[in-house]
Amino acid sequence: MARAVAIIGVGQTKHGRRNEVTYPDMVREAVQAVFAETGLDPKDIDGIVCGTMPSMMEGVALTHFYFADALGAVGKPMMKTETCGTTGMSLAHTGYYWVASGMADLVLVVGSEKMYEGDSQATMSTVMEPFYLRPFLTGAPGVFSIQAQQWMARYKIPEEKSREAAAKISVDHHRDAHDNPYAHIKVDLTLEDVKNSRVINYPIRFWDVCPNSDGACAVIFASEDQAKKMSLKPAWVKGLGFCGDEYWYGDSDKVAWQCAMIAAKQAYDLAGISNPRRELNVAEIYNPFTWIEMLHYECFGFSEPGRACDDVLKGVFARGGELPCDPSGGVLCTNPIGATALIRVAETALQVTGQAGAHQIEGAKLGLAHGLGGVSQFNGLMILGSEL
Amino acid sequence: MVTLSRDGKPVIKAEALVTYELALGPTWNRFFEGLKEEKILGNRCPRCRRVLVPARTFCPRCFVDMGEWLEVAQEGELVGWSLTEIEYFGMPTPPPFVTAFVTLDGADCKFMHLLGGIDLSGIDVVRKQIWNGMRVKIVWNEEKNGTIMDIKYFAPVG
Amino acid sequence: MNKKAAIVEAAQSPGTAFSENYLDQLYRVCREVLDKAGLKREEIGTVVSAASDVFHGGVSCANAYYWDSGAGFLKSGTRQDGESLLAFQYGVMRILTGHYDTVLVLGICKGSENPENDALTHYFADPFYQRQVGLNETFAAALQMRAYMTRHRVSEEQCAKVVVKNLGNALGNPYAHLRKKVTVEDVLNSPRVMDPLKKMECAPKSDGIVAMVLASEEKAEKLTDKPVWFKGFGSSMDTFYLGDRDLLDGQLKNAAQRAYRMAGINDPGKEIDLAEVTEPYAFQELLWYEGLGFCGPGEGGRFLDSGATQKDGRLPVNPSGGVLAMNPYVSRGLYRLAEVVLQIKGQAGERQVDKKIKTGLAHGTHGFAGQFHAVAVVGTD
Amino acid sequence: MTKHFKTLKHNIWLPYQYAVGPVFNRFYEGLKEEKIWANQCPACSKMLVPPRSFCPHCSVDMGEWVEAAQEGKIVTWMTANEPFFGQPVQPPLIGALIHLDGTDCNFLHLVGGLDLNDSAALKEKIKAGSRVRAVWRAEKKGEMLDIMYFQPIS
Repeated sequence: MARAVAIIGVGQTKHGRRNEVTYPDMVREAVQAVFAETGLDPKDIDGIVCGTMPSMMEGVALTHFYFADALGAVGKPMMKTETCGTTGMSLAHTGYYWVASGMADLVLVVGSEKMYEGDSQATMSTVMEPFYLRPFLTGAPGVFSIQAQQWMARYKIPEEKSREAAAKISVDHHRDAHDNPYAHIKVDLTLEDVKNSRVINYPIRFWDVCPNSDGACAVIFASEDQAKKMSLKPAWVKGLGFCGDEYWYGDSDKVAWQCAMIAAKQAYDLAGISNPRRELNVAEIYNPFTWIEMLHYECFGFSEPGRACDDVLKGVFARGGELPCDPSGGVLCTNPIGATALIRVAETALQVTGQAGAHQIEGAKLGLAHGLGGVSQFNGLMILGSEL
Repeated sequence: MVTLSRDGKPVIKAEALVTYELALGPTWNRFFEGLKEEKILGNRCPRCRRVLVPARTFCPRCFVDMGEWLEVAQEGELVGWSLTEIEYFGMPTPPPFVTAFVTLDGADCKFMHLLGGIDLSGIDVVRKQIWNGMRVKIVWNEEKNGTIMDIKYFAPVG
Repeated sequence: MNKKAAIVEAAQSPGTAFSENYLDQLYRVCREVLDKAGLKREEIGTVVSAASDVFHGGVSCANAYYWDSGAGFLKSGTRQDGESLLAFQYGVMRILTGHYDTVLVLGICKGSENPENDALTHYFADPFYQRQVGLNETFAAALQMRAYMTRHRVSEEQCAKVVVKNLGNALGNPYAHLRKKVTVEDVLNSPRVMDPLKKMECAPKSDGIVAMVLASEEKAEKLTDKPVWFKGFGSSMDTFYLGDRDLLDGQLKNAAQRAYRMAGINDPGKEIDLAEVTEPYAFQELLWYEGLGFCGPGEGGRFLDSGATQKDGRLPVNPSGGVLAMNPYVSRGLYRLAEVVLQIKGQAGERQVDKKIKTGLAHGTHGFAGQFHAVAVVGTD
Repeated sequence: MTKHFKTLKHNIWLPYQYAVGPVFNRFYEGLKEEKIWANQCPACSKMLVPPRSFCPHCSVDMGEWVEAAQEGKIVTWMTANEPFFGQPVQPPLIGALIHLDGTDCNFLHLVGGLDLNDSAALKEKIKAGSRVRAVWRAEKKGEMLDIMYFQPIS
């Protein structure tokens, strides 16, 4: 395998409605946080990777020009990675490969989004081409509601049961978010609150859906030499995977979802994981919708096909359960899209290095971070561990 | 000019409008010509034998040119649907509407359009009228422009 | 870990507006490069593409839309936004780690589907300051050209000669968008759209899809008897606001030095045999000669006059016709590299230069007045 | 231009609401009072205009606010002769980088207040080093064009 690579520090902004600062200033907040955390400064950095959602979302095209100063990128090599919702994970992959290839020793990776500056639903409809799909697919909830229905139909999951499990996920995550100082939405909900909330796209209701957030996340990737030189707790990259489906939403099976399964297998193979449910201690699943989180439990081998609801209801994935998922509150509580999957990576790094604070999963040594994107089309993963 | 956002912070409001012009190419062209004649055209991959609709130039999996063109059925099975009631900026289809995800008889992929001919006044009303697994058929608009909206919608059969 | 990476094959589409659907055209170029390399789609390890959402027909999340056409079904992949040479860098990175033995690298832009490039570059500007003053790429380039003329006494004739050279070279390039014989007078008499820039000194808006197969050393030697080896890469970013920068002493020097250091090049003027540079505005080719170290500061005009960069010169620059002859905005950097590869392989047809090319350089730039530069060095050993 | 093949035209039409933040907000407030604010980097001492929240060179928070001079000299300029997308005013127009006295960067704005069709006069008055002074719009909106343009002074 390639050179060993570690994450040696992460920085996040406070996520939420951030109309009080300009976009570059918000990006800089995350950059300053990771420099404060690691004791490094811009002159130590060999390269910078940044990314967001499409320019249509930002209202500024090719934002790396605009953010150059805020990133401390002046005079530095840069890359800009964007793959839709998976952007944050693809950013982490770029940072990883830059270091693993030997072309850089310290790479700063930054993902960001200011969703209150644009119109996320209107932007999402521009992801659909105008010949065929654009008039029918209404942003992410429409896409995912259809996927959720297919999943329930395939495995004959009673609607009531999946509703109950989805509601439990929502209640748990929103409670967990209280322990995450950076989370956006922190509320105390009951199962009834979720089940009686407004329908967005059936069966998905208001509390099954992630919010719009402003926020940024910064992560520093380091070579083995650099990581060992610094007195920081490194989270080692043990494996990574990425896989993409056809663009045409009707072409592939979104239930026994090959692109999710293949991406996971790539990561597990590199990390030497054969039984993810037993070997992983924590996972940060990209869960913009409660049902989609359950679908991923199955595709990633945490649950048998069609059995994720049962496992959720048994508490397998709750804090204190067998494999806690999204102890940070996940995407369901915080969603600055271009940063979202990178936050999954950052949170996993905090967990496996024992630095997650109030939402720490005790003894976590091996964790999985996930990103989802495209027209429910891309899955990307990164496995992080406390040991080289 | 600076105005205040809903939470009282200074913001600059703006709208961006840019126009793009996309080449249809022969495959979309033939598919849309078919719609004008009330035909749904698909084509078959010579390697994996799947029938894809709308018709394609190449098979995404086998990465070879598609083969024989054929007309697929105008009836099929509803496999997913979604009711949209909330309007957002610049939405191409005014709500409420139901998006239908349908396997047309004889096709090896799913096709997407609207579902109509039903009462759309709220999710509870809609749920009583449609369900996954039900049969639906294509209803055509009288006036054809060679676009995807030449199809009016899918309607329940019977 | 793989020690080396090579470009095995390259394929490109022509710059004139093509009537085919963009996805189909991308599929054809991918097919062509895979067939040339003798690879099936299934055999490609990973796909690294470059595209930009605003320069992408108004379909955002570009990589989602073209995933199938780019041979991506059930593959690992990623996308670079902006400068397409970065997709090459990333492809090389993926090979060097040993995770993949082959990478398909794509640069994608169908300019004929987009509004004027400057309607889009206007959105590079921040909404608070530069956008309110109307800044776009040509606006910024015109300011840069005037500064160049003022400080270094570069003449309008020298700038016009770049157009004469490059469009003349394009006559031998069947893929070029603009192919015509022009004189210095033609250029100087073309409308002064954004003075001092004349219309003919500004690159057109072109279609252009380019694909390359990269491979590890072991694999490359199986796939081709003429591998073109990766030797060095460098990039550098400048400050955002135009007024904060010295427009004539930008980041190209930094980017080039990084690439030269990696490639072990000490005297680029002597060791580089051929270069393809990104010159969306004629005078920039002269300025980039300086940044690349082909001549000293302020000497770009005289370097051109010396004839060194002509097709039969000591250091031919843009024998393909460059970006002035063809400007698929996003993929233009990767086109430069594809042209260098063809020259090194001796497969450049009518535009093949009349000497052996051992080491070639490809340059890409994006942003106002060259805010960002990338330089790739490749060669026969 | 009409194409010889079939195409589909479509619009991307999207709304934005850009957060201004305290620095630009104060700068815009200054424009309303016919003041051009700048601020200084505590590390490199550079005086930057418009003011910033942080120094692009040193990455540190900016320090003291100072009113910049409304006069300076032209560093470089261009003339737009045809209409273009996003034009601030109807062309012909002159865009310029102007070095305001006492600052350490160049300020992007327009040059005007003279007959733009009189090329001899332009050649005479618009040069690198020509002195210019800000001319204010009567009705202020708190935006860049509250300064109408910079006019050459003899």
